[in-house]
Amino acid sequence: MAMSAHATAHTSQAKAAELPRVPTPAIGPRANPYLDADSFEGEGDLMVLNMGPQHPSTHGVLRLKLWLDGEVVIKAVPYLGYLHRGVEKLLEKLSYVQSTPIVDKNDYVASMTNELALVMAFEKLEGCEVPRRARYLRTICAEMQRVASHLLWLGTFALDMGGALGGGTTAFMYCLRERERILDLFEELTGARFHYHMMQIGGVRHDLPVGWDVHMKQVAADIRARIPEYESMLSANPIFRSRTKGIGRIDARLAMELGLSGPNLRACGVDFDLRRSQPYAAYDEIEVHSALAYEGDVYARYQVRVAEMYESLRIATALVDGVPAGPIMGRKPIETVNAVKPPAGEAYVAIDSPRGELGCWVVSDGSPRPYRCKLRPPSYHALAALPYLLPGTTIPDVVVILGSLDPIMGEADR
Amino acid sequence: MSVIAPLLDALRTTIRNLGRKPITAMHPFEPRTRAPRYRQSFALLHEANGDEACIGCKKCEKICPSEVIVVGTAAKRESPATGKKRGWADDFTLDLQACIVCELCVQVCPVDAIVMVRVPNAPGFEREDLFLTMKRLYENEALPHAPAIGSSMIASHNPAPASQAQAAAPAQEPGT
Amino acid sequence: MIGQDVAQIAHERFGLESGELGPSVPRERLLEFASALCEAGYLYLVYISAMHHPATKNGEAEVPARYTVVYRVRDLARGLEFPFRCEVPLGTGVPSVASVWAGADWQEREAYDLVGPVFEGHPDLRRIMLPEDWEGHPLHRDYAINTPHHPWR
Amino acid sequence: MNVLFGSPALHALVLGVGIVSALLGVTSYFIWFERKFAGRMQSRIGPKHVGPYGLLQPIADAFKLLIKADITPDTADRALFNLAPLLAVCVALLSLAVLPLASGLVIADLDVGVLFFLAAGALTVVPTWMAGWGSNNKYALLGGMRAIAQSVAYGVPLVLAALVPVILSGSMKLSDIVAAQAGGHWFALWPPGPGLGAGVLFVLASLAEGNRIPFDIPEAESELVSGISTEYTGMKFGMFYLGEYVHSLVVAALFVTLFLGGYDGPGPDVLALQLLWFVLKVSLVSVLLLWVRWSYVRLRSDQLMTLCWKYLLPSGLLLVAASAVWVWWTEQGGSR
Repeated sequence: MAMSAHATAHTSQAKAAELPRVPTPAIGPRANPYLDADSFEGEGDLMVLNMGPQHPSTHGVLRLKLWLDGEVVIKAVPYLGYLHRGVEKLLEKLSYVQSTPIVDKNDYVASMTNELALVMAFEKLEGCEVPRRARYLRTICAEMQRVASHLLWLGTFALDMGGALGGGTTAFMYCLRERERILDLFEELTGARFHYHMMQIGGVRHDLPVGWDVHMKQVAADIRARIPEYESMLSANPIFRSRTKGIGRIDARLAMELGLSGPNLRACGVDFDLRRSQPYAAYDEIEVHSALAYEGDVYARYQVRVAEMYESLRIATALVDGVPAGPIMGRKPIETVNAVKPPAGEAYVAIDSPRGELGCWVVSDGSPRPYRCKLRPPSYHALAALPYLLPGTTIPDVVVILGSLDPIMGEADR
Repeated sequence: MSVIAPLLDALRTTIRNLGRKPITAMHPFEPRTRAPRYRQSFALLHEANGDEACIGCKKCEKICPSEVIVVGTAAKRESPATGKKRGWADDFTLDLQACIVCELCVQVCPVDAIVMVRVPNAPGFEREDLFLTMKRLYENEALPHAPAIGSSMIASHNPAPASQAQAAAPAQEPGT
Repeated sequence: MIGQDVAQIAHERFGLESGELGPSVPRERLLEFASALCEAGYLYLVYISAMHHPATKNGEAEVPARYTVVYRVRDLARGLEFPFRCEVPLGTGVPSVASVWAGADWQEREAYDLVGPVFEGHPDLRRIMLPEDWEGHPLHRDYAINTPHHPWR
Repeated sequence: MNVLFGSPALHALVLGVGIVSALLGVTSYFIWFERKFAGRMQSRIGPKHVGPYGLLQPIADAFKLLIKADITPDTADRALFNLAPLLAVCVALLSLAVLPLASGLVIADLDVGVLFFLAAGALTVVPTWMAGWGSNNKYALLGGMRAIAQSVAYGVPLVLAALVPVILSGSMKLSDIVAAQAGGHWFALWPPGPGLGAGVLFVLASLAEGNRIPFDIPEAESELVSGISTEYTGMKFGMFYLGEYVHSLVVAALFVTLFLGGYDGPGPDVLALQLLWFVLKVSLVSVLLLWVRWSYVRLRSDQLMTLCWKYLLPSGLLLVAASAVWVWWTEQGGSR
């Protein structure tokens, strides 16, 4: 299990990209997202229900316009933009140096990975090398962030189906209890609990404090011991299973066309993981097993995320032992606002954030500000699946399906 | 039984947690211990000889992504302590309401004048309460501040061989 | 990794040269090109985005303002990516590829909303981020960051 | 009829006022206990600041709800909207009338006591639907729809479950049912099978019929915002809240009466001891219900219907048949 870091740390040879196992899917039956709800033939009229933007279960400020026949959804149209802050326009105005802390606020439960994607795109544009120590730190941070993000997801997901006055809250509190310890770790490392500003073009901003590795391993071991407890409340529970099995099923072909990624894609049986197919940071030095499920339903997505927590803890624990000595920055320190001036060009870099493929496409014209910087948020693509998933389900399922896709509106709306 | 057993399992988990110690932190009634690097509010520092450290170079004002820092640069004049001619800031304001706590201003400060303090700014009833004037920034100097000051941060970022030893064995941080 | 098989298809069937940024597909043949990609196994749509280039003067010749719509697709089974782009002058529509990849629907809506190119044949081309009565497209290069707008309701 | 104070009317008045006010007091501290209990279960502390151990929290809460703005939506049906919370509490309290707390300590010991509380239980849907319809809110409407479906469905297994002790004791009078269990012959324990099964069925069905947690599908915060009580503010909301907890306690009390021997317990038959036993049993059952409530997620509304019609109803019929067979067999064999 935990051999990888030690075994491969000496060799340091980039591992050849693995080829993923991907089904070759045909187009199956799909709900029609462009259905004309007025032409619905049934008894009486359809009720139009606006779910959100102020609704406890829309994970932020998503608005779903639902056409209901009784409680059955006939048509669903998501409306975004309630959290649109014009981040892409803002990135055109800010310099490369300034933009890192800004994207922290996009996916506010997994800030580390936001910074990582952006910074890696800038580094590719600039052509700067990242030292090995910085790459290790980046990987550890990203994996711990994944655990924190999945814990929050698990908690809110239980809340979605259990309600605020029942077992859902209990699972939620347990998850937050453990997540808090990861935030404590990040506080020790970066000085902040949510918006870290840890990554920096060329490396990382903060080196490991004394004793951090011991603390981290302790936290990882504790969380690993606690995850079975959450599972005991959910995984085998017949109520939970009946709420999630066969609900919100998405086939691999549709998932690919919509650009679903990360756990949402791997729950459809598509074994694609950017950490293995395009290893970045230190993932080329450690073996990554991506969790896989085949049903494509809500329960499969739940299984994948829970399995990913174990795997991320393993990766982070294995790496923290083998952090090599060396500098944490690969370029000269950033001391002015216009310190980074990449040559004209374009770059696209994608990483596997807790929610899936988080990409950054950046165009430079040689000035210290990006000419165009597009972020590819996985949540936006996941939400695009809603018009296909929701028709035919009932309101309780709407909440569960939405929760299972794990959207973060700050990231989808940008 | 495959239905009953998991249901009992959930009950067992909850009753087991009933016996665990609560983790509630009674903030703000009991102070929380914060990590040394914890960053909350800001302070301006004096030099050892009693001079104000800020030279009014406006680097922090320029790099601030949310444009919350405004520095008023004064004319160069002699320092009362050393007698050397140097730059001064005659005004320095920082609007905490819009600050995103990115620490970039600390990183770029060439004279280690601005630092982040570990103690949060006390909540206020007016917008002015979150507006740090130069006077309040110097008053904050007494508060425990994060170990990262501009020069030490830049030194740790330097990929030159000299800093490698430091990176491998980080020094004990103050204020732990 | 760039998919060389499609680069070959682009070269042989469409006569396009693809560098690091991918080929620039003429808008008349964009849909045909997208279908060919889909048939070649590139089922995964990574993103569609666009950028706006204002009119510039290149010496004597004036380069008119134009949109660049960029696409990136991926073959998950082989881990291959393929970017391509389509350049159109302002005021000209771009054919929608929503019939090829279902996910292009929202991607094109976003590109239209923020940058401005109109996608022809899109099933439901509405604004997605901004309110429906918003004026202008914020990611236009000439859209100043402090452009006044109606107060948000 | 056993009368403690002069005339039956005076008896009912004194006891009624006494028991209802005692119950309201108990309910508010039951809420305090639940918050502490759930808090500790979730690694939290629970109420802490108002009074020692947060003991004054229920009073502070009630006071807060009283001084909150009372909003009635413009489009609401004012009469229904304002009446619903009041009715919710009243209906929840109704079943108390036939509940024997100790030997002779009962407001009205009706000969058809079981029938009375079944009727009162069936009424709980009325305020719920009034709130759902009167709020003129789509979420409230959906909640009301669910409430009706649920109430109608779960009324059937509830009747079947209540029939089991009636058959076993041969009376619909609650004091007779308790008397039949005297000396430890609790129906939950003896005869083995039908009694305990019917007890579980009774609790499930009566909680579901009253749309109470953990079957609060008409409220379903995560789906319907707050369901029927979405538009309610201040004390009107507080009354729904109160009604909910009163109902939970009454259900526990009825369960104890029908299946756990009511006030029966070891020791001499003095009033104080009987009351103690009764309170003890009700507390135990309530804590058990709380434990279950804070451990499980919620079923979907249609799955709840499936549970009722496909599983609870047949098992209810089976239990009734089994208890009938038991009674017939004991009478035949004269095994007593």
